[in-house]
Amino acid sequence: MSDRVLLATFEHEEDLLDAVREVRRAGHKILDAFTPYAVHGLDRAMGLRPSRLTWVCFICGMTGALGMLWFEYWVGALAWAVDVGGKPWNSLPSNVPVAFETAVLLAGFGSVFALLGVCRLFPGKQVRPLLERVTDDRFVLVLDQTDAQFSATQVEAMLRPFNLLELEERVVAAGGVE
Amino acid sequence: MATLRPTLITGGKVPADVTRDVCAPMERSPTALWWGAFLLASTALIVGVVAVTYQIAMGIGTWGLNRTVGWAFDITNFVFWVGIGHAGTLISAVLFLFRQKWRTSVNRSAEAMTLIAVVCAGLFPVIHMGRPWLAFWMAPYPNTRGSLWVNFKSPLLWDVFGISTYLLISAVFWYVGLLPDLATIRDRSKSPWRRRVAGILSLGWNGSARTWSRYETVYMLLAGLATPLVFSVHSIVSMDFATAVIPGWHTTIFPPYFVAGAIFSGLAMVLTLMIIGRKTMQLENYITVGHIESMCKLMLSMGCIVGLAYGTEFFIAAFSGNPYEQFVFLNRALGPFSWAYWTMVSCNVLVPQLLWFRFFRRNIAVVFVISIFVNIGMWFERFVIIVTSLHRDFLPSSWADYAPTSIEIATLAGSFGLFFTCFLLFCRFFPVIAMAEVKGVLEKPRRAPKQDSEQGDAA
Amino acid sequence: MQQRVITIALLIGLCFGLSLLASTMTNWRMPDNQQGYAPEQPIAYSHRLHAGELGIDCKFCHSAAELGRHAGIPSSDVCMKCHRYVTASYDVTQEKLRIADDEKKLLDEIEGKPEDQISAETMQALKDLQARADALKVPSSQLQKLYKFLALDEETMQPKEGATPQSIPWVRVHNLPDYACFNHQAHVAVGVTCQTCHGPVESMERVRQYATLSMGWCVNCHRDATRDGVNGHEVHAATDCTVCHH
Amino acid sequence: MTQLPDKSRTADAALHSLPVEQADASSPVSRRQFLEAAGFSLSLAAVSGCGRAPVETALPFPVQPAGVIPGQLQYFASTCAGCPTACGLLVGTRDGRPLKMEGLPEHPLSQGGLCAVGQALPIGLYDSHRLTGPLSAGESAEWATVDQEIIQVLGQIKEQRQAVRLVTPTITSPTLQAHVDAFLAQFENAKHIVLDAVSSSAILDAHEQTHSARVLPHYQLDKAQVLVSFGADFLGTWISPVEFTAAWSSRREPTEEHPQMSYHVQVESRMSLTGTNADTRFTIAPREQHLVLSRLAHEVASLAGRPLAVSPPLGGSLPDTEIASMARRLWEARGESLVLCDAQDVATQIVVNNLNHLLGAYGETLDVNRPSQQRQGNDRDLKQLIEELGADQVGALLVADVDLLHELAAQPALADAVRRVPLTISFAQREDEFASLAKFVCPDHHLLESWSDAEPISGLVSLAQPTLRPLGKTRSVLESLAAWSGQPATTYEALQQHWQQAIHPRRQAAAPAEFVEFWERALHDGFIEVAAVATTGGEFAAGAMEPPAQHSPSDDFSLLLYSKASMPDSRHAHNPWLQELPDPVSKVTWGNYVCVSSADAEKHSLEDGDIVKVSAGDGGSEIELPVLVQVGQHPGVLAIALAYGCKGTDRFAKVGPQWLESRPTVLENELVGKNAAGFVEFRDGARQYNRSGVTLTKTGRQRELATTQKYNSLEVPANIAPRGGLRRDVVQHTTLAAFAQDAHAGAPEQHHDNKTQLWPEDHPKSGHAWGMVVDLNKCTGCSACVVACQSENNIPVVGYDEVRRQREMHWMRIDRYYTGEGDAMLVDHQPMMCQHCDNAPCETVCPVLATVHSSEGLNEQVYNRCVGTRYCANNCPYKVRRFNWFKYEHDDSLQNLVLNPEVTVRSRGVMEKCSLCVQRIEAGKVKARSHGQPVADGAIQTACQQSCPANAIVFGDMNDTESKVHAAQENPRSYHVLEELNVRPSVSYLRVVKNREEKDRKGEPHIG
Repeated sequence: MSDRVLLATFEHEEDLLDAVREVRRAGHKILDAFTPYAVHGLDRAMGLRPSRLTWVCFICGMTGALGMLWFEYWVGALAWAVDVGGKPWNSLPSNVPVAFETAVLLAGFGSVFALLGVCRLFPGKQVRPLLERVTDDRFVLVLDQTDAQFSATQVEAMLRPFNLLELEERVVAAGGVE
Repeated sequence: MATLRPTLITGGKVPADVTRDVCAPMERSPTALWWGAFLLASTALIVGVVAVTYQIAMGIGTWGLNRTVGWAFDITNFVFWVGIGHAGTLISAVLFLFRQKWRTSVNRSAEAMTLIAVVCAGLFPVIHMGRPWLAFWMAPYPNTRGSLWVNFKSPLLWDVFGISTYLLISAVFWYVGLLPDLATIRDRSKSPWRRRVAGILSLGWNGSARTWSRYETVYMLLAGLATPLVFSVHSIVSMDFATAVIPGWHTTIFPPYFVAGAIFSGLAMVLTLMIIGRKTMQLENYITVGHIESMCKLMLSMGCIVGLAYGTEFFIAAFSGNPYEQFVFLNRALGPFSWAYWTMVSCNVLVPQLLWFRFFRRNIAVVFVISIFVNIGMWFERFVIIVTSLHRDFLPSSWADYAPTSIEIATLAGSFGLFFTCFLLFCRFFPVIAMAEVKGVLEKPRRAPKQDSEQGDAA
Repeated sequence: MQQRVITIALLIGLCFGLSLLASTMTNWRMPDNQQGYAPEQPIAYSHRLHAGELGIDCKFCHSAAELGRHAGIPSSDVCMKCHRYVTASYDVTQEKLRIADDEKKLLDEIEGKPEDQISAETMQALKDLQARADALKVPSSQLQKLYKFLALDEETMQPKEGATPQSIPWVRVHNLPDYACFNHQAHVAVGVTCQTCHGPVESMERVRQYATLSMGWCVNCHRDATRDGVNGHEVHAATDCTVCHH
Repeated sequence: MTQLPDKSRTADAALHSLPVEQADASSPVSRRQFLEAAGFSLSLAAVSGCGRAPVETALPFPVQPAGVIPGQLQYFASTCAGCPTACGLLVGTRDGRPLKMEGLPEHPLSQGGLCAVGQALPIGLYDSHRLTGPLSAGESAEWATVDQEIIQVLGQIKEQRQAVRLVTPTITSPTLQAHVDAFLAQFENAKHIVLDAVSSSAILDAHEQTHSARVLPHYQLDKAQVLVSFGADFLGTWISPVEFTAAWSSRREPTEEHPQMSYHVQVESRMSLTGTNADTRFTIAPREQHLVLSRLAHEVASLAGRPLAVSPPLGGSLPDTEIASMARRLWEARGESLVLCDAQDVATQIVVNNLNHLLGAYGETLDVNRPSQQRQGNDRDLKQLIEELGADQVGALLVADVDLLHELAAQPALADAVRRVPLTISFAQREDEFASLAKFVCPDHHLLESWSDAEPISGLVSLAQPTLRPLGKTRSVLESLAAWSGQPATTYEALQQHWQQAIHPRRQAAAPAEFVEFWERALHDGFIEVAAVATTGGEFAAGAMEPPAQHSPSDDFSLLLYSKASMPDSRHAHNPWLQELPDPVSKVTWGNYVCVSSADAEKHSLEDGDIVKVSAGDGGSEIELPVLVQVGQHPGVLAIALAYGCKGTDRFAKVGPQWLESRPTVLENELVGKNAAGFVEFRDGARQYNRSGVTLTKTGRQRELATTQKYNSLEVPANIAPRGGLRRDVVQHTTLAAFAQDAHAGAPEQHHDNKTQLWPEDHPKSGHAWGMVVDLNKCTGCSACVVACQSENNIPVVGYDEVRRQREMHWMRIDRYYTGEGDAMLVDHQPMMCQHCDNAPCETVCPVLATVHSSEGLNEQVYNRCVGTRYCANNCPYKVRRFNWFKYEHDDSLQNLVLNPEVTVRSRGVMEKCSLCVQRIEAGKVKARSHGQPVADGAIQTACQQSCPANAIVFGDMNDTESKVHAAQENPRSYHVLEELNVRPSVSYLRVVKNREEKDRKGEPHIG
C-alpha cells in the first residue's frame, strides 16, 4: 500500500522546533523532519529516544583492549617466550600502549559502522530528496495523513503561525519518505 | 529561551550564502594562483619521489648517517609531520568537547591537514628502513616461523599501531564530518559526474532528524575517542626516545613535552594554511580575525609550555648529577650543533612571545610570519633532540659528526611537496569549511513575531 | 535479462576458479616452500633399491653425517665400492640367476644321458636360455653413466688414458637458504633418525623433499625434543636464534 | 622446469573458459564482465601454484681425498712468510681451501700469536690481480720457452764472466738459501744481496765490530725486567713484533700475590705503538739518540765503577735526572735489563752494545750464540750494487720478493740503469715497478701454495706446507733457480733433500733418529728444534765509542720514515684488509700521511687533512701528503710511513660503494698513499730512515683522512665539560705502587647500585654463560684481532669514503685514547666489541625480534630477520653495531673464496655486530656433544682471542667456576665499561697498571 504524507517547509530552525512541538501537542503523528544541519533540541521535541550507539562503542573498545592485552601476553610469555633485554616475559607496562590503540581503533570503527548500519547509509544508496534545498537551507516536517482525525486544512491552520513557507501533499511508497 | 550566540561568522550570512560561498571554489575553475601553487608543490613532490627511489635503489648509505648517528632527517621529519598532524584532531575533537564553537570554520581543513600530515609522517618510518620491502614484518601476522611474532616491548612497534590507528580514526572522523556537506554538494551540483560521485560518497545522506540525532552521538563519541588518541600518539612517539638509554633521550618529561610541541607546530601550520586559504578562497567572513586570534592564544600557551620543557630538561640534567646527562645538554647549547639549538629556542620560545600583544595577534601579516618561524623552530627541535643526543654519547671514541646529503634534503622537500599537493587538491575538490556546522552557528536573523494567543497557549 | 547472463557467467567463472583452487589445495604451499620437490637426477639412482630392498645403511654412503655439518653427497668412488663388481642392473642380475637355475635344472635332467637320448626340445630350451642370457644388457645404462663420469673403462674398470674423472652434477633436493645452518652431526649424535627430516627415503625411487623445512617445522621439532626427549634419553634442543642463524 | 605443472594449470583455466564466452558473445558488456570473471579464475589458478627456487647442483668429489670431511675445518701447521719473522702458523682449510690463519700455540717464538699481516694472508691468496704465469718481455709465455731463453742468456753471461746479482729480502729459509748459493756458484762473479725494506744492518755491523760476528742477537724480552728502548718499535714492527709482544706481555701481569711487572721506558721521536704502551715515555729529536745513549752509557759505566774515558757533552732534551734514574733502574736490574735501539748508525749501535755489555745483558736477555736471522739486510752490498748498476757492470739482475725500484726510489737513475741490464728477472707475484721493466717475470707462488721452510732463530727450523694447488701457473723461486742451475727439482724434493743433509744431522737427542719420523714430526708440529749453527766469535770486544757529533740547532724539520704495524712492507700493498686496517696509533686507513707534532701544527697552523709538501734539503726528493697532527711527537719532527704508493694500488679506486656523493678511494692517476722511500739516504754504510734539513710547505689543498676515530681523549672538551664530568673512566688506570697496596686501586667510587633489578629476573642461564675478559694491561693495540675477526666473520671492505663517513664495518675496533700532556701522557688501547649485555638496550627496541638474548647469555643478531631500523645501534651505549649502508660488493668470484661458509654474508640494509664467534661456539658444543662430553674450558676460542699475540683476551663459560674467564672476572682489576648503566655486560676489562709514579690526574673527579 502507499502512504499520503504532508510536507511542511520552514525557513528557520526555531519555526520547525515550535511547529514540531505544536503538532505533537495536537497529537498528530510526525513521520520525520529533515534539516540542513543538526538542530539542537529537535530530537527531544520529536520525542526520539537517545541512541544506544554508545554501548556499541563501549563494547567494541573493551573487546579491543582486552583482546590485545591477552594477545600480547600470549605472544610474549606463551607462544614463544624470547628474552628481550632481560625484560620479564609478560611486561604489562609495555603492553598498554598497543592495547589502548587497538581499543580506540575498534571503538571508533565499531560505532561508525553501527551508525551507517542503523541509518541504512551505504554507497550507491538512491535518495529521492523531498526538496532540493533540504540539504541547503530548508527545514521540512513530514506528517502522516493516514491517521483518523487528520485534516489538511486544520494542520495548515496549525502551522501557519510558524512562518510556514509551503505545504505539500505527496504520495510515497510504503517504507518511509526517503 | 533563545540563547545568545557570539558573532562567529561576519557579513550577516544566511545558510544559503554559506552553501554558495563554500561551494564556490569547487564550482569555479581554479585560479592562476592555485595552479602556480600546485605546480610548485608537485615539482617538490617529484623531486622527493626521485630522491626516495634513488635511496631505496642504492641503500640508506645515500643519507649522511653513520655508525653513531643512525637517525637524523628521517625521524626528524617523521616526528615533525606527526606533530603537524595533531592540531587537526585537537581543533575538531578537543575543542568540540569544550564546546568551542569557533572551531567550526577551521576544523574541516585542519582535519584534512591532519590526514595529509600523518600520511607524510607515515612514509618516513618505512623509507628509513634498511629493507623497506620487509616493512610488513612489523605486523603481527601468523607465519611459518614457528610462530615468531613481533616485539611488543619495542616503542617502534607502538608507533606502528599508534600512527596507523591515528590515521584511520582521523580519516573516519573527517569523513563522517564530511557526510552532510557531500549531500549538499550532491543536491546542488549541476554537473552529472560530480552529482554521481558526491551521491556515492554521501552514502545517501538525507538530513533526516533521526539520522542527525544518531550522527551527533557518534560524532561526540569519535571526539571522545580522538582526544585521548591524539595525546597517546605523540606520547608514544616521544617514548621512542624516552625509553632509550641515550642521554638527552632518556627523559621522563618527553610525553607532555612532545604533545605540547606537536599541538604547537600543528597550530602554526593550520594558521599558515588558513591565512593563505581565507585570502585565496575569499573566506574572510568565515575565518575571521577572531578565529586567528583565538588560535594565536592557543599557540602562545603551547609555546610557553614548550619553553618550560626546554628549561626543565636543563634543570633536571643539572639536578640529576649525572655527568653524561649534563654533558649532553651543555653540548647542545655550546657544542657543534649549538646553531641548531639556538635556532630552535629563538623560533619556538622568543618569537611567539609577541603574541602576548593583541595588536600582533590581530595583525594577519605578523601572525603569518610567526607561524612560519614556529614551523621552522619545531622542525629544528626534533633535529636537535635526535642528532645532538646521538652524535656524542657515552664513549668518546665513537663520537661522530653529521651532515645531510642532497638526497636527504630532497626527501624533506618532497615531503612538503606531498603535503601541499594533497592539500591543494583537497581545497579544490572538497568543502574547506564544514557547512552543516557553520550553518548551525550562524547568527539568527529576526523572526516574524508570533500571535500572542499561541504564546498564551504555550504558557 | 542481460544482468542475469552476466551473473551466471561470473558464477561459472567463480566456481571454476574455486574448483581449480580446491584441486590444487593438496600441494598448497607458502612461497619458498619446496616440499615435494623431486628433481630429475643425472643418474637415476634409486634409494628404494639400495636403502630399501638391499637395506644399505644411510650412513654407509652419507658417512659425513656423523662427522660434520653436511651429510655430504657421497663421492663417486663410494659407488665403485660395489659397482666395480656389480655392473648390471638389479632386474638383470635377478634374471640371470633365474636363467642359471633353469639351465641347471635342464642340465641335471640330461645328466649322464647319451647325446642321442636328449630330446630336441631340451636342446632347444638350452639354446633359448643361452639366447636370453646373451640378450641381457650388461652393464646397466645408469651404471654406464657412472663409469663415464669416472672415466673408467667398462671392461677393465681401469681409468681411461688421458681422461680425468668428473663430478656428478647431482641436483640438490634439500636446500636450505644460506642464512640457515643445519648441522647433521648434532642431530645424528643424539640419535635423530634420517627419516625424521628426509622421510621414508628407502621407499623413494627418486628422492623427494619430504618436509617443509620451514623454520616453524624446525622449531616445533626442537620444542618437542626438549619436552619429550629423543628416543628415550633427554636432550636440550635449544630454540636460540643463533643455533641455526649465524 | 619445476614451474611447468603450475603453468599448465593456468593454461587449462584459459582453455575451459572459451566456449562459455562464445555462448555469451552477443553483448559486449557481458563479454567484458565475463573476461573479468575469467581473469578472476585465472588469478586463482596463479595463486594456487607457487614458484620454486632456482635449481642448484651439488658436485661431490669424484674420488674423495682421505680425511676430508665436507664442511669441516682442518688445520695444518705451517710457517708464516708474511715477513722474515717466520711465526708459527695454523692454516685452517675447509673443503680444500685455506680460510683462516691462526697462530701456532706451541711455537716457541710466536706462542700462538699471529699479527694482522698473517691474518690477512687469505685475501692476498684469492687475488685476481696476481700473475697467473710467466711473462717474457711483458707478454705471457710458457715456462718451457722462458726457461730455455733464460738458460741460454745465462750461458752467455757465464762465458762473458759478467756479474750476476740476486736481490732478495732476508731469506730465513735454509733450503732456499742453499739453492740460491748453489745457483750463484755457477758464476764467477755472482752475489746475493739482501735488501730489507726496513733494514737493521747497523745492528749487525755493530756486532761485527764488538763481537766479531755479523749477527743480529736474539732479544729475549721475556727475561727483561727493565727495558729501555730508543725508538725501537718492537711491539709494532721492529724485527719480530709478535714474539716480542708475547714476551713483553708475559711480564705485564701483576697479581695480588705478586704485584710485580716489568719497567718499560721508551725514548723516541714519534708516537710509536711501543711508545703508547711504555710505562714512561720521553721524546727526543732523532739526532739526539747517540748523545742520550752515550750519556746513559756514561751513567751506567760510572755505576758499574768503570767510568768511561771521555764524558759525553751535555744538552739535549732529556734532563740528566731522568737519564740518571734510567741508568739506576737499568743497573739495579742488571742481568735482567736490556737496551734496544733502532738506529741505523753503527756508532750509536756500538754504544748500545757497550751498554748491554755493562748491564750483563749478553747471555741473559741477549743471545748472540743462537742469533736471530730475521734481519740480514746488508746495506753496504746494496750501495755497491747501485754503483755497479750505474756503471753497467751487471750482466744479470734477479729480484725476488721485493720491489727493487720501489724501495730504492731515492736513486732516480736506477730505472734506466736496470733497463740497460742484459738480463733482468723478477719473481714478483704482481707486476710491481721492477717487474714492469724486467725482461722476464717468473711469478712466485703465494706462500700458501708452496712448500718452504724457515730458520728464524738459529736452531729453530720450521716447515711451511702448501694448503691448496697453485691457482695460477706460478712456480716457486727455488724451482726456478733449480731449473736454471741445470738440476730441476720440485720444492718438496729439494726440501727433503736439504733437510736430510743439513737439518736432520743437527737433530737433538730427543728428536727421532729416523729421518722420515723426524720429517713427519716437523711437518705435524710445524717446527722442530735442532742444534744452533756455531757462530764464529761472539766474545765481546769493547769497540771504541766515538763521542756523538754536536748538532747545530736549526728550524728545519727532521724527517722520520717508519713502517706501520698495519702495513709493514710494500709486499702487502695489494691487501685490502690491511689497507683498511686502522693504524694502531693514528687510526687512519687507506694511505700514509705526514705526522706533525702538535706544537709545529700550531706554529704553521696546520690541521688534519691539509696537504703539505715535504722536501729534502738537497732539493732532490719531495712528496705531497695530507697532515696528521700527532700528539706525543717531538717538536721539529715529521714522520711518514713507508710501504705506500705501490704500483698497481690504483686498483682500489673503485673499492667500496659508488654513488652520487661518494669520493674515490684512490684519486685520478694516483695510488694508495705515496712512496716515501725516496727520502731514504745512504749514510755511513747503512740506509738511514731519518734525515734532517727537511722543509715543509702548505699547498692549501685538502684531503680528509679516513680515520675510524674522530675524538681522541677520555676527557670531554673542557669548555663544555660539566663539573666533575671532565673525564670518562671507560679505561681505568692505577699505578703499580697503588696496586701493591690495594688491588682494587683505580676503581672510581660507585655512585650506583647495580645489584637490584627493576623487574624480577626470570631469565636463568642454566647452561652456559659465555663471557670474555680483556686484559687492558697486556693489550698493546696491535690490531691483529681486528683482521682475525674480519677474516672469520666475512666483514666487507668498504673503502676510503665509507671509513671517512664513520661507517667502517669492523666488528672489533680498538679505541685509542690520549690523556694528559707531554711525558705524563697516558695512551690507552681498548678493544671494543659487542658487550653482550644481559639487559641489552638494543634488544628491547627492535620491533621485529631481530636481536634477542640467547639462553646462554649471547646477544644474538639475526641478519635474515633484520629490517634495518637502526634503532638498536642508536640505543647501544658502546656503539658497536655496524649497519650495511650499501650492498658491499662480493662480485669478484675468486675473492669470494675467502668467505667463511659458517657465517652468513650480510645483505644490504641489515645490522650486524660481534657475535662472540657464535659459529665457533655452536661447532664446539656439537663436537663436545657428539663425544658425549661437556664443553672443556678453552676448547672454544674466539677468532680474536686465538690470535692475540699478547694473550690479552680470555673467553669461556662464566658458569664454569673452574674456567679461566671466571677466574679473570674474579680478578680485582676486572671492571665493566659503563657499569653504572646496569646493562650487565658479559665482557669485562682488566684495569691498566702502569709501572710509574702518577704525574697526571690531579685529583680530577671522575664519572662513575
